[in-house]
Amino acid sequence: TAPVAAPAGGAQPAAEAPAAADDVVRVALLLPSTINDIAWSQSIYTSLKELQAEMGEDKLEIAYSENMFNVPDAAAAIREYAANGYDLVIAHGAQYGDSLMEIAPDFPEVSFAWGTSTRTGADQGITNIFAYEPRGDQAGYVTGVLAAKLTKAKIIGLVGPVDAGDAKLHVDGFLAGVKATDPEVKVNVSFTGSFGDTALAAEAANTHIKAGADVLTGSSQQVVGAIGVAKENGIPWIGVQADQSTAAPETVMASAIYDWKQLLKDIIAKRAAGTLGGEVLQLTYANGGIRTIYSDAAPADAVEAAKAAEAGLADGSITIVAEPR
Amino acid sequence: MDNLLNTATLIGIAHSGVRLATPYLYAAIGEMFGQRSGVLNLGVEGVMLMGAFAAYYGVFLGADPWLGVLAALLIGALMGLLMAVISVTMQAEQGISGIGLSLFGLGLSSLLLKVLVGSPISIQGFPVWQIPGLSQIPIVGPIFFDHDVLVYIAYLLVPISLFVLYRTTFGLKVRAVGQNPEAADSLGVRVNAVRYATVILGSALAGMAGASLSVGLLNIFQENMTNGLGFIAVALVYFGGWRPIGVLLGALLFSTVSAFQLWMQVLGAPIPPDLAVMLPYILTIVALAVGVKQIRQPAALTKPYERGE
Amino acid sequence: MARFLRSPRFLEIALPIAAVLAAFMIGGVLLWLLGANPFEAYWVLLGGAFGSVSALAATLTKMTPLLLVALGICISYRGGVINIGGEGQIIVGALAATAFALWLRDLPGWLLLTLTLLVGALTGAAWGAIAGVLKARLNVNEILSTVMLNAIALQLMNFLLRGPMLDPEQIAAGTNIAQSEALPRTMWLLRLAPPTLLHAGIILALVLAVLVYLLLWRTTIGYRIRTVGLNPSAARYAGMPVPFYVALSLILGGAFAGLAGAVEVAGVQHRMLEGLSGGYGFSGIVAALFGKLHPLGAIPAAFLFGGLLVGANKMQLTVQVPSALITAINGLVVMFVVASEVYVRRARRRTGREAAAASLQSDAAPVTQASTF
Amino acid sequence: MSNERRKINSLEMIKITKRFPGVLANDQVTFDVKGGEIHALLGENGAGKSTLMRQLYGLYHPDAGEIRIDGQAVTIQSPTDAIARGIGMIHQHFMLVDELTVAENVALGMPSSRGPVLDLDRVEARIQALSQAYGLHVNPKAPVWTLAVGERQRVEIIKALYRGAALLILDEPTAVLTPQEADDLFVTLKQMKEDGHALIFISHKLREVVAISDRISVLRGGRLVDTVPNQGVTRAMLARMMVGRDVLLERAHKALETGVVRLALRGVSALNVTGQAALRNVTLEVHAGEILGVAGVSGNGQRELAEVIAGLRPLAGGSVELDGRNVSAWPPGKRTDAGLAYIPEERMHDGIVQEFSVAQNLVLQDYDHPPISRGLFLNFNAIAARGRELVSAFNIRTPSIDTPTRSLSGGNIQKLILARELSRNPKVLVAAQPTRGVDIGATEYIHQRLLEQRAQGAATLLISEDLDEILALADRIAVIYEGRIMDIVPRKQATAERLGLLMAGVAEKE
Ligand SMILES: Nc1ncnc2c1ncn2[C@@H]1O[C@H](COP(=O)(O)OP(=O)(O)OP(=O)(O)O)[C@@H](O)[C@H]1O
Ligand SMILES: Nc1ncnc2c1ncn2[C@@H]1O[C@H](COP(=O)(O)OP(=O)(O)OP(=O)(O)O)[C@@H](O)[C@H]1O
Ligand SMILES: [Mg+2]
Ligand SMILES: [Mg+2]
Repeated sequence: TAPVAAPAGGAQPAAEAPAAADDVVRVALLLPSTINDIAWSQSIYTSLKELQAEMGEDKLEIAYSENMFNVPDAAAAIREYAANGYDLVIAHGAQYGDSLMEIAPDFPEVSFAWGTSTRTGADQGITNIFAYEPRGDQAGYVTGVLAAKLTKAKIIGLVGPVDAGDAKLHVDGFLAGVKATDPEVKVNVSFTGSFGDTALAAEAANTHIKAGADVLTGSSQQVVGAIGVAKENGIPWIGVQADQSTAAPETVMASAIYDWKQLLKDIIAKRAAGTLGGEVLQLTYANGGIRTIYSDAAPADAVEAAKAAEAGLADGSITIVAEPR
Repeated sequence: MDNLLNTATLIGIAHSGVRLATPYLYAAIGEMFGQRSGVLNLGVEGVMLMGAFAAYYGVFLGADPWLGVLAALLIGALMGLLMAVISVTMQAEQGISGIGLSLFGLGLSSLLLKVLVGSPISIQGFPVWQIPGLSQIPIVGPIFFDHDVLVYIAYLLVPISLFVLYRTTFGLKVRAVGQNPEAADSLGVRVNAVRYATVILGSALAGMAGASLSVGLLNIFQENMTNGLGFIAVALVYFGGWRPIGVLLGALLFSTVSAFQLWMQVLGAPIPPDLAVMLPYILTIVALAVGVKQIRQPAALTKPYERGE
Repeated sequence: MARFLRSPRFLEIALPIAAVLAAFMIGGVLLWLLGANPFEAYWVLLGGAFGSVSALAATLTKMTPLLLVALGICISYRGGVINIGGEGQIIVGALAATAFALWLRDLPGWLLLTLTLLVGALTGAAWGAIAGVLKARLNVNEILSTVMLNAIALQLMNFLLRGPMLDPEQIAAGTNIAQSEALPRTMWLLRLAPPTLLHAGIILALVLAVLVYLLLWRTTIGYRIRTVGLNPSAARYAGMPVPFYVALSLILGGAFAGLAGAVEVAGVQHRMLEGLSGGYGFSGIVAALFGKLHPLGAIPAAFLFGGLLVGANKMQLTVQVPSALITAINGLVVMFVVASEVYVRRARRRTGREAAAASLQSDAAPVTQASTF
Repeated sequence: MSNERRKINSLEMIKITKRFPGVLANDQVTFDVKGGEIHALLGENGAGKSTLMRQLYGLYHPDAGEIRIDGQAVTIQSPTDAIARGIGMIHQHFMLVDELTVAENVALGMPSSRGPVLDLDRVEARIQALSQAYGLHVNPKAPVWTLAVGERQRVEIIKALYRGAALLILDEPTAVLTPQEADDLFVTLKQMKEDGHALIFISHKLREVVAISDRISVLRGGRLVDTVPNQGVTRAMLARMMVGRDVLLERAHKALETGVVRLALRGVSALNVTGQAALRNVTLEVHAGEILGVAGVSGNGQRELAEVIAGLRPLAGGSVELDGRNVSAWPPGKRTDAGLAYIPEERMHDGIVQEFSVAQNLVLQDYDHPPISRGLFLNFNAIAARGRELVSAFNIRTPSIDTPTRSLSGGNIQKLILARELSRNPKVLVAAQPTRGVDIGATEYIHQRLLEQRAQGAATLLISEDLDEILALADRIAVIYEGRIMDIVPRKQATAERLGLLMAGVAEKE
């Protein structure tokens, strides 16, 4: 058979003509890592899948491009999706912002969204970009409270990737949460210098344990290594971003997960109502964008304290002040 | 910061160093055999990933970790066969075919993870096995005899490779083929067969290096989890002067400094973490530049062999 | 006809294509197993790389850093050193270029641009010089040092982008994404085909390819570099300072990689951010070797390889296959193409010998006119 | 492992034809050798000697023809096959792995008595036994890279004997040996012959051939010219058979007026690569119009001597003067510019870049001077012109000036180097082993050129381990031993015996 000039439709939604049926929402995702990174990229992909299950396959179409760590490649893909009739193109990384600002004006019918940011380009007259921002510090705060309650040795180990972006926000919140709960507790923080050094993350976890930590936490895809070590040493782990209990159910006490479903729903609703962009959305405990999933093994008092923190963050009675490190 | 120098910390650093060196040892000793026979395999990284996945997936499906290791060895050997066909038989430029192999292993292992497993799920790999008696020795015990079994095997590999290289007819052929393939050929040594053997053996060990991560140290598999480790292993072969002991020292130096910088961070040393992470890389270069005696590389390294007919 | 089919000239072009097809065939099986239609997928890849103006523009954009790095690799390899430090050299080049441009942001655009590119190249050169001097003076193997220097550059970037060079906007917004402030618009490289990202860097790269060719084959410096690369003891005998040229090979290799980093900053990203090096340090080696380590050969090689990368992204997007599959297929392409070269070499050796023998036997004209080497 | 030697009574090669693409290397060559015989094979460079022998050893396969051992037709697929049939070969270039010890080199590729595990003790014991039997003295534990050339030669022979060779092919075994070492080798060869071994001996040195062989075969252009018994043949006859014309074997050597001192070494000492003293307080003067020969057993500092003059090796003491100027601190290029030319001993390794074209190699010393380059840029027309000029002036046999130098024959590569160095009309010429491995036609040519150069007033330092060459060309002869100049003897007073004693380190007593 000769190669077909126009890709057939069906399972491949992306190539269809721009004029799609009205009641179908078509969403494209650009991800800096993979959909199974059990962290940043997986969290939004999972939410979108859940939303699709809720709305029905015929109402929500999904396409994604993963491992788009190279920005020009991502820019090309963003343009491509926009040109191919996607209603909403989500660039899931702050590095894509400049490209978005450049592309969005060329596709006034299409909505774009990006995170983590508060910039919608409204100041430049751009009206079709949503900016979103998960409050990683809130996730950090609640897990910090939980960790402070869990530790008996009063030492907690934190395995971070690099001290920047969402990871930094998480660390800041975590430290605040711990301090608010028990100022005596010490948090040892270490960074591996990359998002993918699984082996070094594992050794960092080992080091923390040797240095006395009896509760561990951390962020980014590399923490799977650290979780393995926690599991082997029977030390509780507290996850963020995605539900990390899939990696080791008996070890992961809780995961403060980013639940993008509501945010996605909101954007889709706004779009239906004629607002194509220009708004900043957040994932917070207040709007259900961040939730904590607790393991049954987690001690009740600790869970209670964490839940109290959740409530406090939700109603605004707790505000997080990041301290310089 | 002041407790950086107490005994417990030093033991901790040494213990971490010994353990972290494991994957480097497997991969670098394997690579050393290939290079000793004249084949530079830059594909170690990809082979490690495939080995790591194979072992992980075996255990994931419920197999014994040992079966996982076997799977890693087999997949590694298979990747080695591919490398050998391309670089020995087809005489392809070795640096570039290795980069190709790396990409292939990276892609395929990630793909398999995605298709067969989905998101990473931890498994029950080899537990830590404190060697009875030996682990009781003060200082030495906690440093050397408190690891999982794949760590011990990695260190056993050093005397074994010494023996194979210097005391067996195979080792003699390997050394000869890497230095002067023509001379070896003139004595009836099948140069390319020896190279096939070392590349396959080396890759099998690279596969095992992967297994030492996925079912030994980490108990999980993640896309690109080696993160450049394979390239460091190749560099360590150069550092070690193509000798087992040199490779051992290089791996220990590199991993101990890595462990040291982790401890510095954990104990809150006032150094930016990014700069701390640089330490092992810098020290490896410095050690080679000022401390280590330079040894010539195998004369036929990267040179395909073909009889002049 | 049969003779033509066995001629090196024909094989040189036909075999790499056959090798790519063979790699695609295996990739096709994987695609099929994943439930995609391989023919469709490859058709999309081809179209995505070369099928439209915007596709070509994307390919040319990708080709730019590949070609620049490849030019440096050509010089390094010709000088007998294996430079796998491209990644690190790109990073430091881009970092320095960014810092410089932000520092002197008020200079006139053209001047700032020129100086910025120069700074990028010089910093890359300095990074290459570390490996170069270590090799020339202390005999430290360059494979080891460049691998280590890549890791060091990466951490240097983490450090700078997280602290000293962090975008004030990021600090203000509290998001702390590790990227620098944007460069002044006045110094951005000219966009050649808006809205595509194609920028004037491609012209620079093409011009430099010709210059590198001239450098290597038409100047005494190039003659020295190649002599040192092929036979250091003959070079010493001919009075050439071998260590200097060994170091120079790495320095020039670093300069081109550093320039590639600066060009990416000035032409594409307009700021420094993580992931800027994009693996070009490695794929540039592949492009250089595809181009037979010849600066002019690197042009089509970088074009094709750039197209492969661009088309692969398009394929991921359209056919919705995991990116990992594309990585694997790229790996196969690289392996198969280098493996196929052996047949070209054999054919060349065969015809070379035939020609040599023929002219020896005729004995009529022992000396020919041709003078290019 | 069979320690017993097989017996070969006769080996015949019948109508062997071997074609390389475009080259008929052997054209229906018929050749035979018997047990207890030394059969010499002669021919110019490229005549096909090595090719013929490589087919016997299974490295190449004949396109046509037959090989018979004791009347039985055999095919020899590989060296393993050849070894199994009792054939051993000593190659033109040593086939030794420098990094391995003697015993390891000998054991390589042989089954071990302990299965996969090496048994070097046993190998060493057998080496000792062979050493004793054939006078092949060598330390089995020594790494090969520490050995002198003569010792390496012995290792090669031991390797073959260890494998039970009944027939031994020696491809130019004496090319790199000193007369003394060659004599030692001949003693061994004769002993092997007495033992019933069949020996094939390839050499360019007619004197040796006449001295030890029973029969002599001559190849020319791939064809067998003739096979003759050694009785009554003269060197001139052999030379004519090889070259197809008369060859001047002895050259008229007219005494010349010598001029000023052009090259002087004053109290020079230097270290070798291992850091040991290689030159000790060497003082020499070479005058314009003079050839000063340096004779000595290989490894007594000749290489270092040449290298300190060329500027490739630092001095540990003393000074080097060119034309009265102290150039001790000058880099090689500057010395070249000052009129020094150097023909290095390792021509393939140091003298040329194998991958470069003939034309490129011809400008290896001049590339940064006009007219070859102008400023930074090479002038291609000038390079081509220089190439064409020198190729024809020095009669370099090459298909074109663009041919990769690698594919030229050894003799032609030597001519290329000679052309490059002499074309600059050097004031001082250092020629190290200029005719090693070169056939007699080319040797004649090179000698003639060196004498021409002398006549034009060049000061030449001729380093050679070939006493015949030194006696034929030198005006004065310095003998070097363990880095010291034992004595400098005018040619008139020099005899092989006197030089031999000096070369052995025996100082003369008046
Ligand atoms: N592997 C090969 N491929 C192509 N041509 C070859 C090969 N080996 C030898 N030749 C050619 O065959 C011819 C005979 O070469 P051979 O080496 O047998 O000469 P030789 O008599 O041993 O010369 P020398 O005295 O220089 O050693 C030469 O023209 C040579 O170039
Ligand atoms: N196989 C070896 N193992 C260990 N050391 C060696 C080996 N070969 C050489 N060496 C060391 O290196 C030194 C230089 O050796 P060699 O003469 O081969 O150098 P080279 O660079 O080839 O010099 P040249 O150009 O003069 O031949 C030796 O004297 C010895 O000290
Ligand atoms: Mg020969
Ligand atoms: Mg040497």
